[in-house]
Amino acid sequence: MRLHEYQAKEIFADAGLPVPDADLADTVGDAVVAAERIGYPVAIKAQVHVGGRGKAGGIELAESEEEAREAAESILGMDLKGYTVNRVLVEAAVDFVDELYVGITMDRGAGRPVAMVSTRGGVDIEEVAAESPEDITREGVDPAFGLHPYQARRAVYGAGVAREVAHDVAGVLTTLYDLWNARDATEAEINPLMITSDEAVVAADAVMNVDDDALFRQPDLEAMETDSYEDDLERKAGEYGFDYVRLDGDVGIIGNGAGLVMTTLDLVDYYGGEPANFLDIGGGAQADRVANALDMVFSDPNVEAVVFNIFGGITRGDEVARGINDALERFDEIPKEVVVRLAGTNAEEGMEILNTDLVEVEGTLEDAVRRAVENAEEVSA
Amino acid sequence: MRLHEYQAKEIFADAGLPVPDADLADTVGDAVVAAERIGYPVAIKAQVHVGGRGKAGGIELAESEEEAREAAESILGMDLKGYTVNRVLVEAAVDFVDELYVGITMDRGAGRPVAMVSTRGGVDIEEVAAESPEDITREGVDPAFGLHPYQARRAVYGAGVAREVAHDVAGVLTTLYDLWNARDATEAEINPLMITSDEAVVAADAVMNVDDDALFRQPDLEAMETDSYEDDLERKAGEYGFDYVRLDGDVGIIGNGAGLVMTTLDLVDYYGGEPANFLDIGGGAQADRVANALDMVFSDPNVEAVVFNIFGGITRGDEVARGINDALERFDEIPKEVVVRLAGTNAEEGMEILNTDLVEVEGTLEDAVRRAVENAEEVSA
Amino acid sequence: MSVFVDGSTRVIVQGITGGEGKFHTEGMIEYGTNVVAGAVPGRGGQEVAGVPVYDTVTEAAEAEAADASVVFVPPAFAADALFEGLDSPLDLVVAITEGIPTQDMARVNKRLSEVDTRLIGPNCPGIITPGEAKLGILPGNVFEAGNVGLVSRSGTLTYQVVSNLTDRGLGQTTAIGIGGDPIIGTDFVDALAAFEDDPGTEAVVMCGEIGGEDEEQAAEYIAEGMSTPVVGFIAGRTAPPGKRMGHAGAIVSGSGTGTAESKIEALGEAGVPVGDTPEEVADSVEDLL
Amino acid sequence: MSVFVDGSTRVIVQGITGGEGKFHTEGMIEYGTNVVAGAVPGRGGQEVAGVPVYDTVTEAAEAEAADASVVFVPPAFAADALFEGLDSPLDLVVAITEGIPTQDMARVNKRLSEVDTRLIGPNCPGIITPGEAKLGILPGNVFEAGNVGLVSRSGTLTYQVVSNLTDRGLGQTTAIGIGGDPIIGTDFVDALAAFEDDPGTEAVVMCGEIGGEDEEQAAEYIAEGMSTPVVGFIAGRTAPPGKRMGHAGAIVSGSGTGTAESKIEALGEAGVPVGDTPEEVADSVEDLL
Repeated sequence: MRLHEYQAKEIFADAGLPVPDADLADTVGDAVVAAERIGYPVAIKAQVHVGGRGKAGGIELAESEEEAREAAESILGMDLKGYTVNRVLVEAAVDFVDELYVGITMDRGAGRPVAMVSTRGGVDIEEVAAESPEDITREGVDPAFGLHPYQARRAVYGAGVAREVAHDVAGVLTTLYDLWNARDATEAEINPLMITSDEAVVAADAVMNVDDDALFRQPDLEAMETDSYEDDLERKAGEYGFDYVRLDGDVGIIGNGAGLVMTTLDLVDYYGGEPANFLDIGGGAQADRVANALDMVFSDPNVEAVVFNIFGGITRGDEVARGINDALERFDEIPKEVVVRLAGTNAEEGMEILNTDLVEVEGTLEDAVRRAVENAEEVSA
Repeated sequence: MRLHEYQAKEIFADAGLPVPDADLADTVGDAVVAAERIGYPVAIKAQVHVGGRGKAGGIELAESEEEAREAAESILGMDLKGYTVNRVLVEAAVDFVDELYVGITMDRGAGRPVAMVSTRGGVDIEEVAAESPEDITREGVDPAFGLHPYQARRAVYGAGVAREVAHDVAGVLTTLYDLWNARDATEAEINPLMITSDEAVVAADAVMNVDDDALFRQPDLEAMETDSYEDDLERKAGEYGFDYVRLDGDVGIIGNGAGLVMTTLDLVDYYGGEPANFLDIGGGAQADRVANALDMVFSDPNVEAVVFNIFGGITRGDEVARGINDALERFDEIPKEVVVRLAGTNAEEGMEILNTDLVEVEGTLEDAVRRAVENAEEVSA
Repeated sequence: MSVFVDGSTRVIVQGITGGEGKFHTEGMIEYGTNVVAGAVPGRGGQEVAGVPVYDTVTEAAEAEAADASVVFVPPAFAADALFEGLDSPLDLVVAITEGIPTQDMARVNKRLSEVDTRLIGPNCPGIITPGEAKLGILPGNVFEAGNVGLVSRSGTLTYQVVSNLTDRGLGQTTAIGIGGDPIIGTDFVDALAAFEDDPGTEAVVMCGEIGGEDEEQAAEYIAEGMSTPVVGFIAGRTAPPGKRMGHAGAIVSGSGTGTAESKIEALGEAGVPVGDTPEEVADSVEDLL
Repeated sequence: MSVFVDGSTRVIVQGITGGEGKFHTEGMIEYGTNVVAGAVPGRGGQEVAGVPVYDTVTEAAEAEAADASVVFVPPAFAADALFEGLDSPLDLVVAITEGIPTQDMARVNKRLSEVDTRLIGPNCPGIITPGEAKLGILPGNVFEAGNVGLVSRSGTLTYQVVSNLTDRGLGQTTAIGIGGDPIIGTDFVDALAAFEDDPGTEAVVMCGEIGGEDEEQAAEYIAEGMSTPVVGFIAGRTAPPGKRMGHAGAIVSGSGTGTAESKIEALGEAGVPVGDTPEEVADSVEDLL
């Protein structure tokens, strides 16, 4: 789960991290009121989950009421890489002399957290990591102990942070780790962490992504509003409880198990088709889950053909077959041709049960994918 | 630092541990008011740092207002093993079917905390530990992780706690560890942890001792009133910042460094004398510390002779000598004969500086102790 | 021959009284697995699927001389169950549970570095030595005893690839689902090393997927002179960057690491044939044997 | 010969800018110790007692090729300083600081089990190899080079016993104050083993005191066949149970463990002569050599 900047900043501020004075606004009027209260200059920042908001026009600086109004008018309601901006954060602009990067994430290779500091803040840190990794100092964290203060200092001094602000920056890093740890974050970043001319540190931006698997013990975060779904279909998948990713192709794909569904996508591509989505219905296959999955792919206007590939371990082929029959019988006319392949537990029973008036049946994964790719080509032709 | 039962119970209750309804009272009237509010039966318990309070008459049960008054009258103001009882805890008496022991302490040999559970609660646990150690289950705790829930369960089931209450008792142990850890305790114990007929658990007593070296980060505990000094001399030593222990003999002992002072005590005993105290003035030896130390031993009416033994490392013999001179020159008559032995840094200069009208000087530890023992014998003779 | 488990492995089921635990315990017993005990706090003295239940893993392990456990404990309590398994006299803990918070697994990972017990998973289908024992939820009927070792980050993809092998009579020594999470116990290198040491394993199939660098490390291990031949498969060639493909571990980061291309290339450089389809994997294995 | 430190030991002082740190750094340098750097956050680039200061121990250790540190950091920050020392390329960390919370030391102790670096202390006077180097606050003029090893839980008692030795011309290889706290790094057994391995050490004096079971463990180690002869001394024979005698570690528990009697008896059974007075200790050493 990805928090908005304003949400992350609230959490950061509660933990004692220095954030600029700011108000959230969802109308131009409120934005101007906020700017007047805070005093100019202010930054007006679109609250959507898009990287490079600044370059895309989602952040503007305002020196006066008029500029604040103009900025809010231009940003509120704008479309930013597919997201509609419904809210802006109006924030005191920081007069900085230096920009740092500090962040905590999970080092997957080492299987432990890592704390990072760089004096190259304010730019895309992944680019820095790729081009000059030596510009980022890293401290692996023993999660049983947490980030030791000496590690924070070593990272900060090692990165070449000015000695005058090093103590405060190390303190920010320690607090950020504690927050990351306490809130089950996957990432917690401040980029840039601004250094002002009077040697204060200010978190000018704030990123916090939270482990979905840990939301059960972060009820206040779970309750936060987010718009991390890119479109209505992904939102719908979230409601259905599916792992779903929308792609650009026309072959709808339903399967069980992430690896097998990915493989099905790859085979669609291998046989010359274009996958329209990744949809993992998971273990088990009650009729309503099957129906929901079909509803998902049929709802995608790009989909021209569907392949339904189940390898039963826990999932039983006969149950899936009944679910498919039930779901498709509800249609007067089945929207798109569905090719079904069942294997594993009770697959043979399933094949017999399947109503071949409603679906096409194939015996192997390869054949099923090829058939679906052909179906899609026929429709497009 | 040793907390009173009522203080420990407040802390336990704040952490969610189940403690009986109780009020603190320092007059008989208040005790009766408390008993009436709580309802009978109540236990009326002396709040002094004495083991075996019950046997010594410091705890009484009251079934009525009259009994409560009588109990409060008998306990308030009583002398309990040298302590005057100024306060009682009036507490709802728990109707129990079973008594357990749960505790956390530092396992010095292993250098890590240990959690302990026993079904032999309500008795002196050190006796149980000495006589049938197998009756106490122990879980060594990795302090980086803390007490894992499974360890609490393993200790509880391993001790043979009834399955019906095992979950709750394990929860108490986990909370107790967290408290022990968060409050820098050296010991945290509940003995007995009572099990009621309806399978509730109640902390009928509460012990919490806190690491003196950690009080700097436990300001609320440091601010708590205690009477852990056995007498006025020990309280005085605390104010002076000395490590001081009062003993029964008549040879007053002042020295620097715990091991050397202990050795001086041992030598007094070895040469047939009886040490009156342990007093470590620590490193350095400003004149006022020397004066305070002499004041300490002179204030002990049992003291008949004094040995002042300094081996200078950081401490300089000349400074100590000046301190001794200054301190003793204030007296018209020096209360007890003081034998001084200086060794180590600047010892020779010190020996020269010492005013031999005021003190006796010896060259070795053994001679100094022998002389002091003789002095004490002469006075007693 | 086999790796990690065989017919003599004495198995505890942690969480045996839950729906999944009970169901799969029955499945494991039916397959012939030597399930000797269950462990569920507060349920000591009961019996499930004919197996005695103990309150703690330590008690179960000692009473029944067990040497492995399978964990079906729900995610919120799973890390504690893993710590418990790792602190008991067991050689192997297999964690089936899906959805354990990653930070919990980082702590478990730290503990793993201190003990000798092996962890497989979490979020994995388990491990099976066909005809001898299965620890987990794998459908036993897909597998057949033979001389091919298999290690995979995925569940159903494993079944798919195994069925392509079995259909041609290419049986398996042991198949290991190592799990799709970002932090897991046994990784590809561990499994490859074990298969290399197993005289019964004459070829190994390794099914990787996007995300992380485990496959690249495995390629390095193979290139350094692994004696047993390996055939590879990588799922997720068509996955777009930044999107999590089901598994928490299956994500191509925005900066381009963890891609299928990188993994396929690394394996290729190590001399590992990488199949474009599960059928091609079976083809390659057949060629090798 | 010597153990742990000698004239070539390159020493960092953690907390060199504090009053104690500066004072004793000067003392160490005056004694001839090879102090190469100080480490104090925010003080990098400064110089103290002619020695360059770095912001971190790692930086200091790398820049000056140091192999040991002495810690004078105040108690509230000392545990972090110890973690830092243990996480730097050093062989030895000597913690002089008194009053470190015991729970902090339990965490440090856990970390110690994971690293190869040796810790001496805390709450100790340090270690000295007479004529070569001293790391800590010991008064150098009391010591003299020779063939007796000394290990002690106490500070000034060490000086007393050493002076009894030196007065008779019994010099020392190395003297180690291991510290009086309940949880310490190097213990008696560690020190005895090191002295046993040192060809220059022909006898060892071990000064114990009440509290804990370190002396009993040392007696066990000696009884198992330590080749170098040992003479013992135990302070606190007259200490009453339940009273803390200065050192946090020096307390006879109410249940009777940690008594001087138990320690003297254990050493006696191991064939170790235990002196009633420091003079007797020197007598025994003289007899042995």
